[in-house]
Amino acid sequence: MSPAANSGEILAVSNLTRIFGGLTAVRDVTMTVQAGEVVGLIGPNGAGKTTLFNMLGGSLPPSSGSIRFAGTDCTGAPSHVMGQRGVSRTFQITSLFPSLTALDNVRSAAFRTTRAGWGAAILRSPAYRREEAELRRKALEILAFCDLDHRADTLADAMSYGEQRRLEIAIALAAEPRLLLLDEPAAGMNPEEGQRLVEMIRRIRARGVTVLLVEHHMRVVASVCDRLVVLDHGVKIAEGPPAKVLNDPEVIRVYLGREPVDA
Amino acid sequence: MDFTVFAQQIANGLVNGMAYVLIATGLTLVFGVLRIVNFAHGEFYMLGAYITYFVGTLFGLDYIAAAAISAVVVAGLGVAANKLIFWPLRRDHEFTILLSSLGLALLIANGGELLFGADPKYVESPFADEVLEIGTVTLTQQRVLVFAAAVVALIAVYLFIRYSRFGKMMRATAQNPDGAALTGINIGLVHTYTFALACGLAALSGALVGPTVMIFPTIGNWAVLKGFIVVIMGGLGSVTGALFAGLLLGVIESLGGGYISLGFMEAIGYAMIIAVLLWRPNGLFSTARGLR
Amino acid sequence: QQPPVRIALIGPMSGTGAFEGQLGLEGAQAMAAVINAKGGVAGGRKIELLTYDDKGSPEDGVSAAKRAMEQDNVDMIIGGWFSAVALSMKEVTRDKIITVMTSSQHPKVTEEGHKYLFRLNATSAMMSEFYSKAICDRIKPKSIAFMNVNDDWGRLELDNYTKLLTGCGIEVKGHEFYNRTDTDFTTALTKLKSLNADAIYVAAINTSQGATIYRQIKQTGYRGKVIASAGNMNPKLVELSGNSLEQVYSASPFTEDGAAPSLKPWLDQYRKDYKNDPSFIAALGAQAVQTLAFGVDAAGGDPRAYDKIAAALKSQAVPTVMGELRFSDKGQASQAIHLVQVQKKQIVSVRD
Amino acid sequence: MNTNSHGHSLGQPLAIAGGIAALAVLPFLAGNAYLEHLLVLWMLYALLALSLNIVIGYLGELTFGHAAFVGVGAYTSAILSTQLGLPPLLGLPLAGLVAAGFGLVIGYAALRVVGPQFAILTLGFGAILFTITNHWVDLTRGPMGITDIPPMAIGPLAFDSARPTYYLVLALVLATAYLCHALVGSRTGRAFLAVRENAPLAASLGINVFHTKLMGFVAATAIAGIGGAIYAHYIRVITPDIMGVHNVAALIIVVIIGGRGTILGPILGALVYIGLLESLRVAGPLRMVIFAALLTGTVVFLPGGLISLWQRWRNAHKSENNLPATPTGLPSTEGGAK
Amino acid sequence: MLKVEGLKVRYGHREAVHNVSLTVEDGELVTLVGSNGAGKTTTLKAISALLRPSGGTITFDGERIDRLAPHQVIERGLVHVPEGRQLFPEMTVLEHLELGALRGRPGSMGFAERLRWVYELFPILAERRTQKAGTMSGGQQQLVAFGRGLMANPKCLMLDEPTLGLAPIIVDTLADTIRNLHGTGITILLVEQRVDLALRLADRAYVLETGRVVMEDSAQTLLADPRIKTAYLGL
Ligand SMILES: Nc1ncnc2c1ncn2[C@@H]1O[C@H](COP(=O)(O)OP(=O)(O)OP(=O)(O)O)[C@@H](O)[C@H]1O
Ligand SMILES: Nc1ncnc2c1ncn2[C@@H]1O[C@H](COP(=O)(O)OP(=O)(O)OP(=O)(O)O)[C@@H](O)[C@H]1O
Ligand SMILES: [Mg+2]
Ligand SMILES: [Mg+2]
Repeated sequence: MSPAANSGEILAVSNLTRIFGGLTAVRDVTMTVQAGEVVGLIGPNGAGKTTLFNMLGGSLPPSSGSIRFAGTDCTGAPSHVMGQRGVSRTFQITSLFPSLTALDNVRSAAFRTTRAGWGAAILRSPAYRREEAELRRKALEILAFCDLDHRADTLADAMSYGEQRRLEIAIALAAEPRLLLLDEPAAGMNPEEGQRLVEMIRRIRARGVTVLLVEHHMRVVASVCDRLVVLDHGVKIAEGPPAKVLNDPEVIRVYLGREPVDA
Repeated sequence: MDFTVFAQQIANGLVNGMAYVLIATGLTLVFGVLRIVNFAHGEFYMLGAYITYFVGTLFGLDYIAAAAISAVVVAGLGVAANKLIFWPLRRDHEFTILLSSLGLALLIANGGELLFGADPKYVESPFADEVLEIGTVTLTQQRVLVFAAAVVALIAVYLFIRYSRFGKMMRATAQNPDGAALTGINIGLVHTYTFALACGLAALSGALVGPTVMIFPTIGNWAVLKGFIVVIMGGLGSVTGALFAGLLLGVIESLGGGYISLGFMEAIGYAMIIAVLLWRPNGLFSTARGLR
Repeated sequence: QQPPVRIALIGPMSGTGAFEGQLGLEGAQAMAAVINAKGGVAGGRKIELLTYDDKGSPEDGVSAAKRAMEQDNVDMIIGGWFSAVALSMKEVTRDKIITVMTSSQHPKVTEEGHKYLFRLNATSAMMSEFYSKAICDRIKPKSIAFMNVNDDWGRLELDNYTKLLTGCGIEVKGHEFYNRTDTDFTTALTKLKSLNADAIYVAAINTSQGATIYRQIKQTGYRGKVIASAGNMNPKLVELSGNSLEQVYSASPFTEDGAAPSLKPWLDQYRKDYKNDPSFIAALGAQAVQTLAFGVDAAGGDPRAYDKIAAALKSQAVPTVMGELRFSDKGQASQAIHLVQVQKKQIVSVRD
Repeated sequence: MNTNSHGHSLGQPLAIAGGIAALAVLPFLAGNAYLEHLLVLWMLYALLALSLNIVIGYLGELTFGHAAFVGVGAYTSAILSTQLGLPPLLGLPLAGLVAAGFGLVIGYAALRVVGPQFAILTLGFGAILFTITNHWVDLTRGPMGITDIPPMAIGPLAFDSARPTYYLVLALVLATAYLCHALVGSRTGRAFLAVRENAPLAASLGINVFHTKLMGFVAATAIAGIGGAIYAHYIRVITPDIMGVHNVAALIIVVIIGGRGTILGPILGALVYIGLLESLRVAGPLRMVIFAALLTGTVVFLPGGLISLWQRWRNAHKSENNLPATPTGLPSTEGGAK
Repeated sequence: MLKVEGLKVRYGHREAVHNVSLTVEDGELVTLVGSNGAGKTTTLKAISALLRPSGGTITFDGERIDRLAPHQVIERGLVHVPEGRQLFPEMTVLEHLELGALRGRPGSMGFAERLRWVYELFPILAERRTQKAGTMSGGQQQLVAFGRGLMANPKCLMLDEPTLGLAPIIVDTLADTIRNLHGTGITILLVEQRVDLALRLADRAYVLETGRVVMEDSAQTLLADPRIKTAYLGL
């Protein structure tokens, strides 16, 4: 599928608010994402990025506001419903299936796109055999895509931090999402690995997947995002193409400090 | 309904409930801090009662002294059990640890049967048959003692966990053992003390409850189940929760047994737990896991 | 040396009934020792007792019986202390092997009259017929309430005594059933106390439950009479109950001051070997061994001549520690029952 | 545990065929009826443990209520055959169905919570079922239990002795093992494992955690019910004790000591459980003490269950391997206070 | 000050660190560079006694520490700020800082003073002192972990990816803090994936690949090394 084929608005968030006790973590955020876009979501620590992701992924109900995904209202829909509809995510705090191998992690993640269940497996139906073979091939391909093919038989638990981060992306990809939410995927990667991540996101996008990216590595953000949205204290303070947003004095003041974008 | 009977049943329930609380407190400590579902806890309760009995009959010590000695001895046994079994397994899966505690429970119960004999025994206490009339309510001194001693022990444990430095270390270890170790907490020591405290409390409850009933080597089974129910209903790791849950269970059982059906007394208790947990999945006094 | 006569003794050796099972085992062992010391049975064959644990559960009883018969190839079986175990065990052993059931009182055990099955204890009907007379004539409460264990036996007791005692004008004020696993009885006793009955009748098999109940009856402040169910008075119970059993009546086929010739050597042996005082349960164990030994002797010495043994037992009086025993055609023994009372912490028989 | 990443070598089918053949000739080697009876018990425990393993091993939840479902199955079939005269063969599927019905209702309520809370809820429901069985004397005969349960029969073939029963249960065990094998190799099974490993992540991938757990729980209870019914018709007597905590503990021991989350583990665990308890009879009064000591020792030295012995052996004999030695994947070389 | 010789660490049967030797002199800032899975974290965990080495020795201040328990290592002034934060989710920020000071060495600053200092460095910690750590954002948690480590008054600080999840502006603050700590004479062993930043801060660096030290040089030299540039900096 080419990006053009499914252009149009895939995600529309309006007046989204989330309050924790006395703290408003996300306040009145309105934004849209076009299909096939890569949008960066940046902002200082505690700005509300992860909270926004949690609401989009269905693991946290919003206090007010609404979420529309692919034309349907998804406000307050539970996590597995969002997953079924094609929103797939990685978590900021590493989250995988610890005592399964990398390969099984990815295969388990393909729940949404597989059909042959227990019954088919008992009967060993041809459809089941075909699907399993295909799944295995696809899982290995995704692992290779994430540079993890040599770790296919390693338990997720026994991987280093950086490897676990990549496995998370592999898991999210295996669900063949329409919208991929990446929460700091480059954390724990060195600049060179960051470059490879950029390549990877580009290829993901080329498959027709829309990406919403939270990231503090400016080089990654600047080189892959079509558009940036900046949050501060839960409020959207800027939005636009990276070149413009990253030179916005307010964004530099609250977020970038003096770190040069190309470092 | 007859008020005298009602008041008496409430009093019975409160005393029984307090015994549950005392058993549950040690259990909730071990669970809250060490994440160990310790099925052997009831066996430490049993040992507490038996050691009180033997110290009393063999050395002729009076009841109070015997109870104190038994608490200390059982605390030591708890430390040994931790050292041999629970500490080496601390990084293993919770089901593995659970099974090891099940094995230990079987070991102590059957070993106890062998050592102590299968015949029931009675822990003599000077308070056992002395009846107190409080208004229309009749209680033995021993039952009043169970209640009072439990209150004291609970307050002490609560203050210890809440305000002492060691309590803070226990809570930290409960929430993240690796993080605690890296903060400089001697988690081995925390394990040791927690077991000593929990088993000491178990023994104390055995020594206190002992004279109100008969003791035999399998009384631990009963104790640990009641303890678990109270722990879960109160909220894992919550001492306050255990207090309320235990008293509630005691009173509900007593009233259920008294006014609905004796045969279904336990089932009524269970029904209440089910209702509580469906209403508050983490128990009465809990927002999340961890020792409070 | 001739091969021993191998007898399986299946009883509750662990779990809640372990203490009672232990007593029965001791009684049987002491009797086997007495017999063996006199040269055994059938001119020189020793009695060998093999112990099996039924944990008080029918399933384990069945397994134990199977093992005894099929694996260990025993000659005869003593077993069935609890009615539930006895009832299911007899389905495995009936018509295959001589079996002496001991303490279970359930009428169904001997109802059908299997050809190799014998039961020693009096049925609840026989017991209650005797005991209710004593209650009506001697204890004479105006009203009574029942504290019974919730099983077939406890329910049967309630039915029997309600009928019999109402018959002699005693008012039945109510009853409570407690569970076999209960350890505390204050709730039930509080209810019973509030009925203000003249007497509370306690039907408890389990010694530790019994002792707790008797103590707690006093602890709740109840001042009326206490009546202990028939067949369930033993020295340990008296010891554990403190003063709360003082003057309490029960009925029992066994008394230490009985006149049977074989009683004395057995008592001596028992006191020598075990710390426990002999009790009714222990006497049943002894009686079971005596019955089997008598049968083997009477049948000419072959422990596998089941038909002969059965015929002998049903046709002759068997001398035992509790006097002469006669078996009905269905294998039910008739025992002489005595009224007993606890006086100064001793169980003494009350004779008019 | 990585149940579904067995190597696909030629050796495996051969080993399985060999194993089945060995199981098939076992009764002929037993020598006497009692040993055959033990074989039946082994298979019955294996069947029940396999069903419990679905919950403990694959869903990662601890249930203390499993024995209650065994009891429901046993009582269903026993009551149907003794009171309504239904042929036991019909009672068997009905027992599974009724147990599954109870499983559905209880699971629906209890699976809203997880971890120890779930365990206690199932304990509660189990205890209530026990109490009802114990007190509904008209239906269940209460504590006296149901006796004279007729043996199962298919036409002229009666399962009234150990040997035919052994083959019946063996067939069921093999079928259940195959069901479990198919499960872990399927999308459904992978969802089970995903839910066990990380429920929030599983949900984010579109897996309905609650439904998945409920499905596994109901399947497990159905098999437990069938196992219970066979037990009732074989032993021919049942009492409420079948639902008691002792049976709960026994089944949990069998699953974990064998190796949870594996197929061979529970079968092995059942063999060791039955075999050990039986052979320890020679120890007389020390029997249970030795058993408990062995149990505890095994857990301490083999935390992954007996099956991990095999895994260790395989790792030691495979050159440089990516899998860590312990099945939990935890380092065995951590330091700590002394 | 810190000397690691021939260190071997295994996970089960697999050795993850083979024969690593490194030294950190008194007052030095040394960085450990390597791609994912190279064994950096494993090395640090072995030093702080979270993992028990299967071979080699570790000495700190002339004393063997490879058989000690983690809390004993900390008592000697060697403090490890771990990867993945390792916080206590149900405890507040302030409680974390208190616990951090629990086993620390007594130093020039008292507890109150030290607390003020940490609050000054990261004002968000002061603002959120009563918030439970488990409810904080990723970056905020990272600061709690760092602050907790500082409260122990370390002689030698081991930092495992301290900038993980931090916004650029905070990364700056943190880099300044590390530089200042180094300036006050604290010895630092830094593991950092922002290799450029690490090399600019450090005096010396080791490069770790698949559990072995493959390069060792002054930080400036390595920063200019073309191999480093392509392999780690992506230039
Ligand atoms: N469960 C909660 N209870 C209370 N406060 C919370 C909770 N979750 C988040 N917060 C607060 O909400 C704010 C937003 O947090 P969020 O995790 O969304 O930040 P973020 O933008 O992802 O930051 P970072 O870049 O550090 O990950 C923070 O101040 C955090 O402390
Ligand atoms: N718990 C574990 N069990 C088994 N193997 C492990 C475990 N933790 C790490 N490993 C393995 O040890 C090796 C080194 O891991 P380590 O975490 O030290 O890498 P690292 O250099 O810190 O990588 P990263 O930059 O990704 O954090 C890796 O191959 C990893 O798979
Ligand atoms: Mg975040
Ligand atoms: Mg690392």
